[in-house]
Amino acid sequence: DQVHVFAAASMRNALDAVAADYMAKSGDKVVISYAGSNALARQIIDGAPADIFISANESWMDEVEAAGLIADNLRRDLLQNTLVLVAGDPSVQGPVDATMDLAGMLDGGKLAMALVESVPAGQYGKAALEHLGLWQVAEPSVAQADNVRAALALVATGEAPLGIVYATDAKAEPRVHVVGEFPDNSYPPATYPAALLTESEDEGDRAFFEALSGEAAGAIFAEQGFRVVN
Amino acid sequence: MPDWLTPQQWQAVLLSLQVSAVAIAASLPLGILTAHALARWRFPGHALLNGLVHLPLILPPVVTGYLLLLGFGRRGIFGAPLDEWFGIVFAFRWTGAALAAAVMAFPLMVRTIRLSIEAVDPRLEQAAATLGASRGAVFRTVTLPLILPGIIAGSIIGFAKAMGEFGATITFVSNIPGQTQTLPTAIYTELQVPGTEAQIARLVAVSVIIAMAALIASEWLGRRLARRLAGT
Amino acid sequence: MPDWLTPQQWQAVLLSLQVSAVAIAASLPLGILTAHALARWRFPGHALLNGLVHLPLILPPVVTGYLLLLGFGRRGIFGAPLDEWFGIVFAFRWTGAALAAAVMAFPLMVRTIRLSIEAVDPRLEQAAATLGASRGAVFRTVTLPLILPGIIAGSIIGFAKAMGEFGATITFVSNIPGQTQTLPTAIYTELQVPGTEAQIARLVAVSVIIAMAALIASEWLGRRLARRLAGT
Amino acid sequence: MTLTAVIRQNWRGFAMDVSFSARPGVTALFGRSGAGKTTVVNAVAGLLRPDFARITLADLVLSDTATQRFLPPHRRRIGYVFQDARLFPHLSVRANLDYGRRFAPRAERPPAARFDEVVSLLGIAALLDRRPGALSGGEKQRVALGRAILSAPRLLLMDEPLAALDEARKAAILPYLENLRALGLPILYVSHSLAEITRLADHVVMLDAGRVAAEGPAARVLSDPASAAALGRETGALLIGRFAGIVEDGLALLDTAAGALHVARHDLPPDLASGATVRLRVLASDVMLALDVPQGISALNVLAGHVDRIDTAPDGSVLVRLLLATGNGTDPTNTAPALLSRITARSLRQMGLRPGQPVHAILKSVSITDIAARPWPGMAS
Amino acid sequence: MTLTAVIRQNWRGFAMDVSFSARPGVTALFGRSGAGKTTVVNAVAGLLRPDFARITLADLVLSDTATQRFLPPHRRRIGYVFQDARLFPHLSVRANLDYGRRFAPRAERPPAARFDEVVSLLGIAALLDRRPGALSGGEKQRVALGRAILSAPRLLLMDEPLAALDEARKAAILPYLENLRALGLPILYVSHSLAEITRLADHVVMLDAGRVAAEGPAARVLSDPASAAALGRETGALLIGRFAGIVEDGLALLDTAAGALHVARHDLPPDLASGATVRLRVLASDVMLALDVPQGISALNVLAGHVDRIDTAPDGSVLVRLLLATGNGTDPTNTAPALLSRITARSLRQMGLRPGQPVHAILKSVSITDIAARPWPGMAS
Ligand SMILES: Nc1ncnc2c1ncn2[C@@H]1O[C@H](COP(=O)(O)OP(=O)(O)OP(=O)(O)O)[C@@H](O)[C@H]1O
Ligand SMILES: Nc1ncnc2c1ncn2[C@@H]1O[C@H](COP(=O)(O)OP(=O)(O)OP(=O)(O)O)[C@@H](O)[C@H]1O
Ligand code: MOO
Ligand SMILES: [Mg+2]
Ligand SMILES: [Mg+2]
Repeated sequence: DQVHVFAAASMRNALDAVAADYMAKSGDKVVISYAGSNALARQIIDGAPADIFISANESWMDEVEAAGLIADNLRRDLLQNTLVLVAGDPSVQGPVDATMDLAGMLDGGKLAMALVESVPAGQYGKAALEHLGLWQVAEPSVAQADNVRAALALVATGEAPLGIVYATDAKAEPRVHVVGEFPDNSYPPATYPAALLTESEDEGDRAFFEALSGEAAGAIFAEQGFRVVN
Repeated sequence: MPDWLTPQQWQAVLLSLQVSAVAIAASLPLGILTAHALARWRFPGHALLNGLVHLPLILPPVVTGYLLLLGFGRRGIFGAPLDEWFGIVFAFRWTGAALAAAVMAFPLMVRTIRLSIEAVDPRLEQAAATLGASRGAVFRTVTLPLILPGIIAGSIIGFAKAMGEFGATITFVSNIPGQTQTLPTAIYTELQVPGTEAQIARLVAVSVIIAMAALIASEWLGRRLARRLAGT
Repeated sequence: MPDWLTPQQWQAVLLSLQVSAVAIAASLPLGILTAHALARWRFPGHALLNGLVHLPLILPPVVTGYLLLLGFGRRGIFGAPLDEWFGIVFAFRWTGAALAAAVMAFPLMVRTIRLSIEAVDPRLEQAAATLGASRGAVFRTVTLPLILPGIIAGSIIGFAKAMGEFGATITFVSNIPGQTQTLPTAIYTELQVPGTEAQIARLVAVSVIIAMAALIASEWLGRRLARRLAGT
Repeated sequence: MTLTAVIRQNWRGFAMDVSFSARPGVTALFGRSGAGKTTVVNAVAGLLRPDFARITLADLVLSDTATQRFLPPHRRRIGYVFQDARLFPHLSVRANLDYGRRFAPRAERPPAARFDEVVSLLGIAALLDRRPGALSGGEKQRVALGRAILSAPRLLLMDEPLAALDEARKAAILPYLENLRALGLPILYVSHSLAEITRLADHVVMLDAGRVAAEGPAARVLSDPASAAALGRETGALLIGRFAGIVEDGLALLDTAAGALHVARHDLPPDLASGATVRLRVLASDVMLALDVPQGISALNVLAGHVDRIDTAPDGSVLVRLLLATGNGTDPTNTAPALLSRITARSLRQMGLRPGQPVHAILKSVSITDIAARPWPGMAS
Repeated sequence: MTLTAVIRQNWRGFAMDVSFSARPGVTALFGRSGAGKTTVVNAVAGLLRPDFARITLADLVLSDTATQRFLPPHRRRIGYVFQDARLFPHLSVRANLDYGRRFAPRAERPPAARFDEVVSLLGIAALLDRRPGALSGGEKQRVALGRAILSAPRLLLMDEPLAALDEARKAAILPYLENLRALGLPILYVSHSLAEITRLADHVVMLDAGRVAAEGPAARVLSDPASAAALGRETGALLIGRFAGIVEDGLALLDTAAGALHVARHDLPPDLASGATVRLRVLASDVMLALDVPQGISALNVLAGHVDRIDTAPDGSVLVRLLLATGNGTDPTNTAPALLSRITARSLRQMGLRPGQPVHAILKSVSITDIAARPWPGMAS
């Protein structure tokens, strides 16, 4: 009767809209738990009553899959996000590429990112900077936040002049502006895989899972700044 | 209910109240017992018990949450037998949120109560013993009434902590609206996406109002008790 | 140092110790003052102060972290003038981590100390006054020594909390290895990636050992003080 | 039911080594401040575990360090009036008084009438609904006394229970404590006041710096010229007699082994039965000596006897012990009745007193102030 | 420096309304348990803010509810010996004794020799390095006494400071307290013990249920037959005289307005100067009456006088007030010397006493037990 979705917290705005739209159309009820992908994955492995899992990265989805909790062939890459460089000061302009004068733009300030070893946005950001040959310059100045949203807040409050966040986040924060997108090839695709879990028992679960890849959902995701896979 | 919170958020407020109240009420007897043991008994393992009680304070809440998941999750070493034999399930239920809140509030409660037990003049307990009161009776009739202010203080600080508890809860029982989504996890959800400052402010205001009400009530109670003890 | 922790992790351990110790030492005087005001003075705004002190307990730590950022960040309402006039900067410094730890530990410290002030027999303070001691002298020479066990208990519980504090710290000063990366942040970082259970266990073990040592030391001190007061 | 106690305890600067026994009736612990009185009482109560102790009540072992037996305080059934009152601050005066009741065996619980009696005797009826916090010093002490008495104890320990009370209140309570002796329990009574001890004690244990300096029946220890140093101005003798009845104008007649004595009627309990045993304390300084029977003086009591012994005190005063000619009264202790008289060396010389000389002792009736009327278990055996 | 106090306080079940003043010297607050003594002392100390109070020391206002002035306790410079000792548990005995010193003005701080003197007088030298927790009741009280005295106060408040002490210790401390009078401060002294009050008090305020029942110079209040009801057996008279010197064999001679009196030498302070003023209390029950001068008795003191007044007490005993024939001594108060004698109604009848009749009072020298030798500020004005 109810669809239980465990979803990465950063998807909240988009996924809430998708779910509201779906519920209005189908009459089914969708209940979404937002938390860090890592916490959700561990909970699912421990037997959480989730029907659908949407992770912000591949590795935690891999863990869940390894635990044998994904229904056959029902894992798919749902969305991709774009990594952008943001600044609080509107005069900061750039192309975001290997020629960028990162040190000059920082001017002794910090570069806000999500945790570079553990949170996907941070990992992608680090990969991108490495690819552009800027990591050496950036590393001493990186301030790693708990999550993308916190990194964004550091820029929004003027604490850090620059930050690396997802395009989806930058879009919703009026106090920052996008300096530029990182080149697509500079980091691995920031993919959000979704999976129908073995826990799911009825058609409703499956219907919502399919709806996530549907057109209506795709429109909403795109509007929020995501790139829809397929 | 005013519509400046969504129904789901109101639900989280009510659940938080329920979870915190149940967590404190249910753990209070054990808290008093533990405080008494730590304050007045000498036994091997005293330091160990003391350490164990403080553990949730020392560890990052998320770690406590994971340990709870390992211990009291559906497949946990205590969780599985509890479910099988008594049908008690914590995993992903509000009871689990209460367990997490209780565990996190426990060290605060015990510390506070213990301090007030240590402040009880042992000569009064001796007087009670000479009048025929057994250890248990002394505790019930003398120690317990005298530490009432400490118990109230401990419960309130525990309640406040339970109302604010987030890391262990979301890690242990996740953030399921209507079932395990408490006020702090609701705030967390808002915090994850930009542009939700107003919502967050409202939720925080509700938190603060509830906690202030509890604090004022406890101050009032405490002052009444103090006046009674002074005899005037 | 054994190599079962990376050098960076050892650094986090040391930084955690430093941050917690400084946080408690620096906030203790204010904590004692606040506890005394709440316990013994009647003034308008009593309830407000009490509420304010408890706020970090009630709010999810992340919210406290954001509020700190707003207040004590480089552009914060207190942060900006502090920087400009005194050159005191908290943002992205270990001092900021200490501030966050102090704020989070404050309610626990104050509650504990306040309770022990309330347990001091006011008749002893009266006796000191008749002997010529002013309010301040009474506090210094009678109240303060008598609440030493409470101050120790409050400091230890505050220290333990500071050692475990994570949410407010990472939000306020983020996670800069060698500058603001504390033990709990290190643990949190490990928690984010799969397959790091062994590392996490080691870090947790270090946490627990430090906290246990502090607890045992405080128990020992407390017992010594109690014996002195009993006069035997 | 006899209490026996051997207690040894060493603290820095204080060593205790005492051994005594207390039969039913009142055993007074008497000694200077710091002599160890409270320590003894605490050991008996089980609040202190001394280095060495063997304490028994009848055949019940209370403490025995040799066999490691130690009956916990709450199973000793003691009523302990503490030197500091130790009232329960959270309970009303009434609840304090009732506290011990609920723990007493049902059959032994004092009836409600007893409660009312104790309350009115102690003058605390108006305080019943108050909390102890703001009681006066004496009020606290009275409530503590009532609390111990109402707990139906098998053993009463009283540590200076009347020290904080005024004379009038003491005078009202003392007869009541006397009556407690009828319960047949051993009562350990700590006091600095010789008047109280004379009044109440059957047996006296004098403590000095942690040791027993003198021990024995009250009449002997207190009348012993050897105790004079410890008692100072309070030295005197105990006489035992029977109440013979009221003569007119407020005078009562007592038959003692030394002859008839007149005392003020109001010094005796109002409901004293004719023939009741009575004892009285006559201070050495209240006894004058005369060679002939004096005439026309206001003193009604002149007893004949002879000088037994003359001691000169270090301070130069003289203590004369008289053995009295036996009258028609009987002393249950069957010892010759004696009196002590303290006189000056000049009087001694002027009167030319020497042992064996016949002499008259002159007592003002009203100077016989300490009179105890009561059953006499301690003396009977 | 005079203390004046008007205090009104209402509590449920207790109403206080007193007004009195205390000049330099000792003013005794005397009254039954619960009469309000501690309440008065607390109001003077500033620990209680009564409903109404006007309390001044010389021209310094301590409390005045009318003008809302209230000097905080620490600026009153009082030395308060509490009924409960209230020692600081975290400080050693030495530090307790020293506590007040540091707050006293530098010039008034008692010198080290004073400290040693007080310590040895109180017998607490062995306790200096201990903490108060495990002291005996009397030891605590002695330390509290020392602590107050050593704080260099301008006003001493003592709430039953000697209640927990044995007679010997009291006897040692009393002369010292007497000497404190030489400091010229007002001392408020609460006690139940008439002996202490006789010894120390210049002025007596008798409290009864929150009111002043009698107030005045000690000699008058304590010798007043009207006080007999309150004093009971302790009724007596005060005589004032001069120390005339030592006669042989341990006797001293005092010149009083009523004639020469012999007292035991050891009852007087050892270093008493010839001519020093001395006062002594003679209990009514210690005075025998004789129509003729008796012969061959051990009493050395026989004073001539005549019956002034005869009162029959409610208990049937008779209180006779004698006016003594004036001897060669002088009484600084210039009132005719009087004695009280308590006799039985039978003696009254047998002797046929009536007012105006000549009579002899017989006092055993050694029964004059309360002797105070000291400067006499209270009586001088
Ligand atoms: N726990 C203890 N440690 C060290 N000394 C102690 C302890 N308890 C009592 N004493 C000492 O033992 C002695 C006897 O104490 P106790 O209380 O028995 O005296 P007491 O006879 O009751 O005196 P008081 O009449 O003053 O109450 C005192 O000198 C006291 O200081
Ligand atoms: N705060 C208070 N509230 C109500 N009643 C009080 C308060 N303080 C004292 N009393 C009452 O006032 C009366 C006088 O008390 P106080 O302590 O002055 O007596 P006291 O003369 O010192 O007696 P004691 O000799 O027993 O110490 C007592 O009946 C007491 O119970
Ligand atoms: O869900 Mo996340 O917020 O980037 O892990
Ligand atoms: Mg004692
Ligand atoms: Mg009093």
